[in-house]
Amino acid sequence: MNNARNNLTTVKRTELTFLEKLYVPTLWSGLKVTFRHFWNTLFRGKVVTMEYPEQKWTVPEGYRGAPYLVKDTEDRTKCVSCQLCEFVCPPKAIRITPPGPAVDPTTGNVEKRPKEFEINMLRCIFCGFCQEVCPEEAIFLQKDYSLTGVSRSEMIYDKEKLLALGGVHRGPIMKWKQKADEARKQDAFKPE
Amino acid sequence: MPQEYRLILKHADEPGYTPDIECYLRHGGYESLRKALALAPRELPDGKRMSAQEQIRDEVLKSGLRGRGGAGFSCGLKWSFVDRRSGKPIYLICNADESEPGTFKDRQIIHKDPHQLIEGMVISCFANDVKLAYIYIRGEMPEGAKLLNKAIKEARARNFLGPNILGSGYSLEIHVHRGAGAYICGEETGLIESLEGKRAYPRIKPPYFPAVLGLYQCPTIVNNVETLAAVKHIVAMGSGEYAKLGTPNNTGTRILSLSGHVKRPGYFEVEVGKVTMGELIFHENFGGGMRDGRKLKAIIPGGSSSKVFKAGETFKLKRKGPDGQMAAVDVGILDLPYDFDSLQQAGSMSGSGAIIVMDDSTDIVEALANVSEFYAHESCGQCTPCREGALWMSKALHRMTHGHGRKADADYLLHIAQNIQGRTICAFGEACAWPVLSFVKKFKDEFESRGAADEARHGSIQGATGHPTAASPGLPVI
Amino acid sequence: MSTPTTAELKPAPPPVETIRIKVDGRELDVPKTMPDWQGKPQPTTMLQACAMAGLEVPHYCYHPKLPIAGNCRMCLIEFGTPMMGPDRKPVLNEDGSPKIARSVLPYEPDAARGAIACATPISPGMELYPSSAATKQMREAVLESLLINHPLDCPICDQAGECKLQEYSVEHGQATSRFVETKVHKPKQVDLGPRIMLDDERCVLCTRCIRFTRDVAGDDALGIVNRGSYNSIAAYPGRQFDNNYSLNTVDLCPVGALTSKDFRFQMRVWFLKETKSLCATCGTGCNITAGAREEKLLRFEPRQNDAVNGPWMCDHGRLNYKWVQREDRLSTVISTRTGSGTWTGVLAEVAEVLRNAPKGSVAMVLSARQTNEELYLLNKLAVLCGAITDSIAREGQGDALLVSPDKNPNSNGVRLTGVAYTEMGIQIPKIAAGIRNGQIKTLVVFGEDVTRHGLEGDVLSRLDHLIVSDVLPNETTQRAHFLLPGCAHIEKRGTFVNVKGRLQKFMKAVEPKGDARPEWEFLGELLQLLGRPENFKSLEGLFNQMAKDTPAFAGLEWSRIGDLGVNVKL
Amino acid sequence: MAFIVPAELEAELNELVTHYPQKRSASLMFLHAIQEHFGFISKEAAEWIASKLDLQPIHVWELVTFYPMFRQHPPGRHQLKICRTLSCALGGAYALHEHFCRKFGLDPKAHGIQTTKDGSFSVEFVECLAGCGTAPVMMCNDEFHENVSLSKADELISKCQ
Repeated sequence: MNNARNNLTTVKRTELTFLEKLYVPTLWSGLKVTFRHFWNTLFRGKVVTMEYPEQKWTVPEGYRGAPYLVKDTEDRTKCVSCQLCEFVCPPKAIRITPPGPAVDPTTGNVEKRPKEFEINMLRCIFCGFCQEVCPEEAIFLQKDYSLTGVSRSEMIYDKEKLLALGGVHRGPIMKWKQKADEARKQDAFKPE
Repeated sequence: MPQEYRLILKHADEPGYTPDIECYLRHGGYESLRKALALAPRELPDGKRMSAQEQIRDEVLKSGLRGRGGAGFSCGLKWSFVDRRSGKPIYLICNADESEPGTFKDRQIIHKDPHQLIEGMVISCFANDVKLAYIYIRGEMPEGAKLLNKAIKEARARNFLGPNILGSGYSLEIHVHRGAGAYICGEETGLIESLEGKRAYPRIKPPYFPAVLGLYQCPTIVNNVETLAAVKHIVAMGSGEYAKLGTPNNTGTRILSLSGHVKRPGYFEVEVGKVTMGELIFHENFGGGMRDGRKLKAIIPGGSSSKVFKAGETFKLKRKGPDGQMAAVDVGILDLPYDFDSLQQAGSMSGSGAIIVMDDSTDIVEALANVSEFYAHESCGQCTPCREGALWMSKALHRMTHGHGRKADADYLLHIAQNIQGRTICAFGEACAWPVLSFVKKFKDEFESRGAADEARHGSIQGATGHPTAASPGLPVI
Repeated sequence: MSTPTTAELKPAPPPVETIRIKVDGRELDVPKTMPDWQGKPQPTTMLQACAMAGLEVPHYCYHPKLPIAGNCRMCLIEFGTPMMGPDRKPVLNEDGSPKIARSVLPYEPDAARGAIACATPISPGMELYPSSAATKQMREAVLESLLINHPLDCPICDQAGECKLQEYSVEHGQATSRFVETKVHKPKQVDLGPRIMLDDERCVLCTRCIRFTRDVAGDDALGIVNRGSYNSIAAYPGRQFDNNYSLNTVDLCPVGALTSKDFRFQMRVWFLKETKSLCATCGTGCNITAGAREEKLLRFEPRQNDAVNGPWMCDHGRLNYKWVQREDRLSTVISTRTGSGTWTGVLAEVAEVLRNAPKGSVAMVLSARQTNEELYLLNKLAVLCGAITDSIAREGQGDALLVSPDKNPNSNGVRLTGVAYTEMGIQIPKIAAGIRNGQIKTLVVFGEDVTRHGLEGDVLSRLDHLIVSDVLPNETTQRAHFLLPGCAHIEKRGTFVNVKGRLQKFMKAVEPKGDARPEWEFLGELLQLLGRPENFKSLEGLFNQMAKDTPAFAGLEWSRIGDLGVNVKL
Repeated sequence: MAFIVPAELEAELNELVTHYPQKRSASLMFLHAIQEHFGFISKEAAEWIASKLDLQPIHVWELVTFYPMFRQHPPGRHQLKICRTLSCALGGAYALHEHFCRKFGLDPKAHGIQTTKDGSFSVEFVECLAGCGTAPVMMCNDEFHENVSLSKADELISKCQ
């Protein structure tokens, strides 16, 4: 404790010089930027703004836009309602209603789908935790950044909307299908 | 000149020798039983009295008889562990579940001379105050079970069995119980569970040592067929005479089962330790050398669960030198005396006395895959390492023998096997791990080159194949 | 008599014989024997010794309340025993301490040999190494084996979050598996019985379920079929696993092989708010943990209390929670006289009625499902009004394990608080007669449908005032002039006394619906309106006050009851 | 289909029970006897045994599925069991198995039990039959055959037919 206190050093704030106190040079350097853009736009045709929303910005790779649900290449919802995203979501924007015990036997041994999946886009902070935590690669932050609506309830996206916006994920992971195929090939026990 | 010494199988292969009781009696049968029952209590110098039973037990201990089933544990010591104060009945079970691959000696005794086994059993039961004994015979020997049942009936008719045997006041019942195709029933606690009508799951020890908590939670003795037959001869000739056979600490005779690529496979009864491995394989009195002029490649010395020997191996054995001091001597594999201790010192075991010989045409990977499939099929599945590991090894070897090996598979197999041995409820863990450990360690180049060749052909694979031949053939689907 | 917690204060037990051992190098004296699953003394095991040293040995098949199986091999630990010379005397180190022989494989003296801690007894001088590198390696290997054929379907597995396979994999497992073969596939979604679903692929074959149902529940319904790696838990084809204790196997299952059909897929366990409560289905008073999310009850699980239910509870009690949040649940306070719908208004009216009621014109039927505190206040009210009180006995089928034939959770509370002295329901005919002959004009009913217990509709219609408090609608509540919506016990705090005289408290798991309030709250207000201001501000205060006034509870305080309750003198 | 155990068999079974201090022990012998008589263990048979020995049906079912000798489905009239373990494999058991399979039009790669369409033969690999010295060995129903060459195998088939 003592040691730490003895080690404290006081950093003195540097006094501003007379010129700096005038603020005029700083103002001037700022205006220089403004004038440069003014000049470039007016005479050299270099445009730095765009006419949104007619024109839209192309977002770079890895941009974190709105999270949507995806389907696999066989048109099945990838989400199995494990609720990890709901758990990890910092602003608590995700809300999942897990299903009852209804099973869809056509999908191998996946036994679970979300009955309802809602993301409150007003709460979402686009942090990407949901995508990172998802064990099924079922939710991705996509490039959508312009989310609008006329009411709060409209900004709560439900499962249908999220799936429609999310599209198809062409990733190679089809683990449930592989599991079912593997089981069918086995001698000793076959499902169905 | 090395030759057989026939004690137990003395008459078995004689022309005209039949398994019925008349024939057995003609050859001096049940004389040892009469002798045992007639033993009078002996006064000891310290004034204590030694009952007839104690005398027989003492004889068996002094004879140095070691169990012929696999572990080679002293029979007399095993009997001495039996809890005789519990007040519970003591049971004796004859382990005739001969299922170690390579072994077929008990079959000879049961089929050719069943009364010898019965006599040995009655004496052993008498010595241990057993009133009820079972012969647990493997299911695959229906003929043997019939013969034994017949023999028991005959013996009962002549009062060698049943109430008040030969007027001695001692009563005994023996029943034949048939297994149904499970190797694990050879493990004594697994056998006991099976005899109780359950799945043959070996019991945890402690606390379920058969000598204390065996069949129906009563003290129980489980002995191999050959061991019990030997008891008869110990009583007949006395422990001193018996101990003169064989070599010190490896007394008596043993029936060895020789199979594989030799000219003359078969069973041979020899004095323990008097014959070397090389003589067994090459001498004309025994194996007669390799088939088709091939060269020796590997020997499995004591049933498929024992560790394999590679041709040309040498071992450091402790031997008494000319000066009487113990010294380490280099012994080649063919000069290895076939006894319990030498094989153990050589890093393997004599197990059930089953020698499987492989010549240089043998694909060692295929051979191990065959053995591993056996153990994957026979694992009872009670405890984790063996349940999962046995099939895992079998799957990996199946993959290797089906053209999808990897160079790394040698270490992969060692890794699995090392995690099984010593971690399971019963010795099956070792039984399934040892072949893999020894085959892979001693023939590592073959495993690696095969894997490397496959990789060169396919590129490195990640679990490409299934296991299309189920490791449990005929496994029921429910 | 000043300390009623007598059951806890037994005379000091005789000194126990101990064994000195070392755990991870630390010397420790442990008792020579410890109770086994049935409570009989057995030699202390390595696992128990490690627990005493504060080290948890991971395990799957071992359960303190089940016979030992020793099949999972997860609890393997390295150990050493004092070395013995040929003269059977301990070999000593140079410093005079006994030399320890580490357990090694007999045929490979460099490799450590483990012993299963769950079944191996300790011996004097033994050293246990539950944290050694060899022990760690054994655990890693067993976990690898368990995981190679596991489906790894945690995202859809209900056990995720409370799964021992997950927990141990993180704690003791290795990051990667070498397994490259195909997995063994086994039956999934096996319908074992009306309440249980089985997934054989997830099963680690610890056989806890088999041992439980065979040795505890006495219904030998489960077994293992097939062999080796294909071993699968199963009931006999066509036979239902449906005994009244079957759901305990779901709790016992260390993985997600056995799941409750009722709770399956309803909610991930990490979202559940867990509350210590009691089962109110019968007089046994099994301790439970209630799981709820956002005021929705989702499951009951037993909470271990060896004085009452051990770690078990019956299926009937476990599933007996759905009525609490039924749609038609009473949630509005009603006075049919003025049509008032507020607590202040209705309570004032009720107070008015009771104040003006002549002595002997009031009767009360109070349920043995109310808490002690409520019964205490109601009894006070009864004394104030000079009312005749009684309760309703509820007899049913019991069993040898946990289910009590007394279907009231608090019959003893009714007796101890003085609502009914001996036989419950003995006064009901007297009350009926009183109403018929016009002597009784006001009836207060708490938590019972009296029309089914001797006070039929035509009797009730003779009353001037019928004051009813209940949770669910019934004929009595329909006839009520004043309806005071109460709470199920899971929605409030309080205490019950079970059939064996154990006083146990319970906590509030969910909020009541609508206007419904804990009865003790509005009863306190009612007494105040009747000019008997009470001192308590909280349930704790109320309990402490009751304990002072009630001989059976003398000396008790809320803070001293503890989670497992105390015995009181009946 | 009603499951009826003939009186003689039942008497034999009743005698078996007396061999053991505990009834349950007889279950393996019961299964053998029932299988010998009916050819396989049906569900009804398992239930019958269970009730006879005061057991739960699952106890019997545990055994039927554990011990490979017990069948849940009727096998062929002649059951050929070929030992596939090491000594026999070295002695040519795989060729023998393949020979049988080709003869009967069965899959030579399958190790488990396969029955011909007409139900006359079933072929399967079994583990060690304890006849390693006379490899390859096999069993035809309860008969043990040693040194089974391919020609000997053909003889065996024709004898069965």
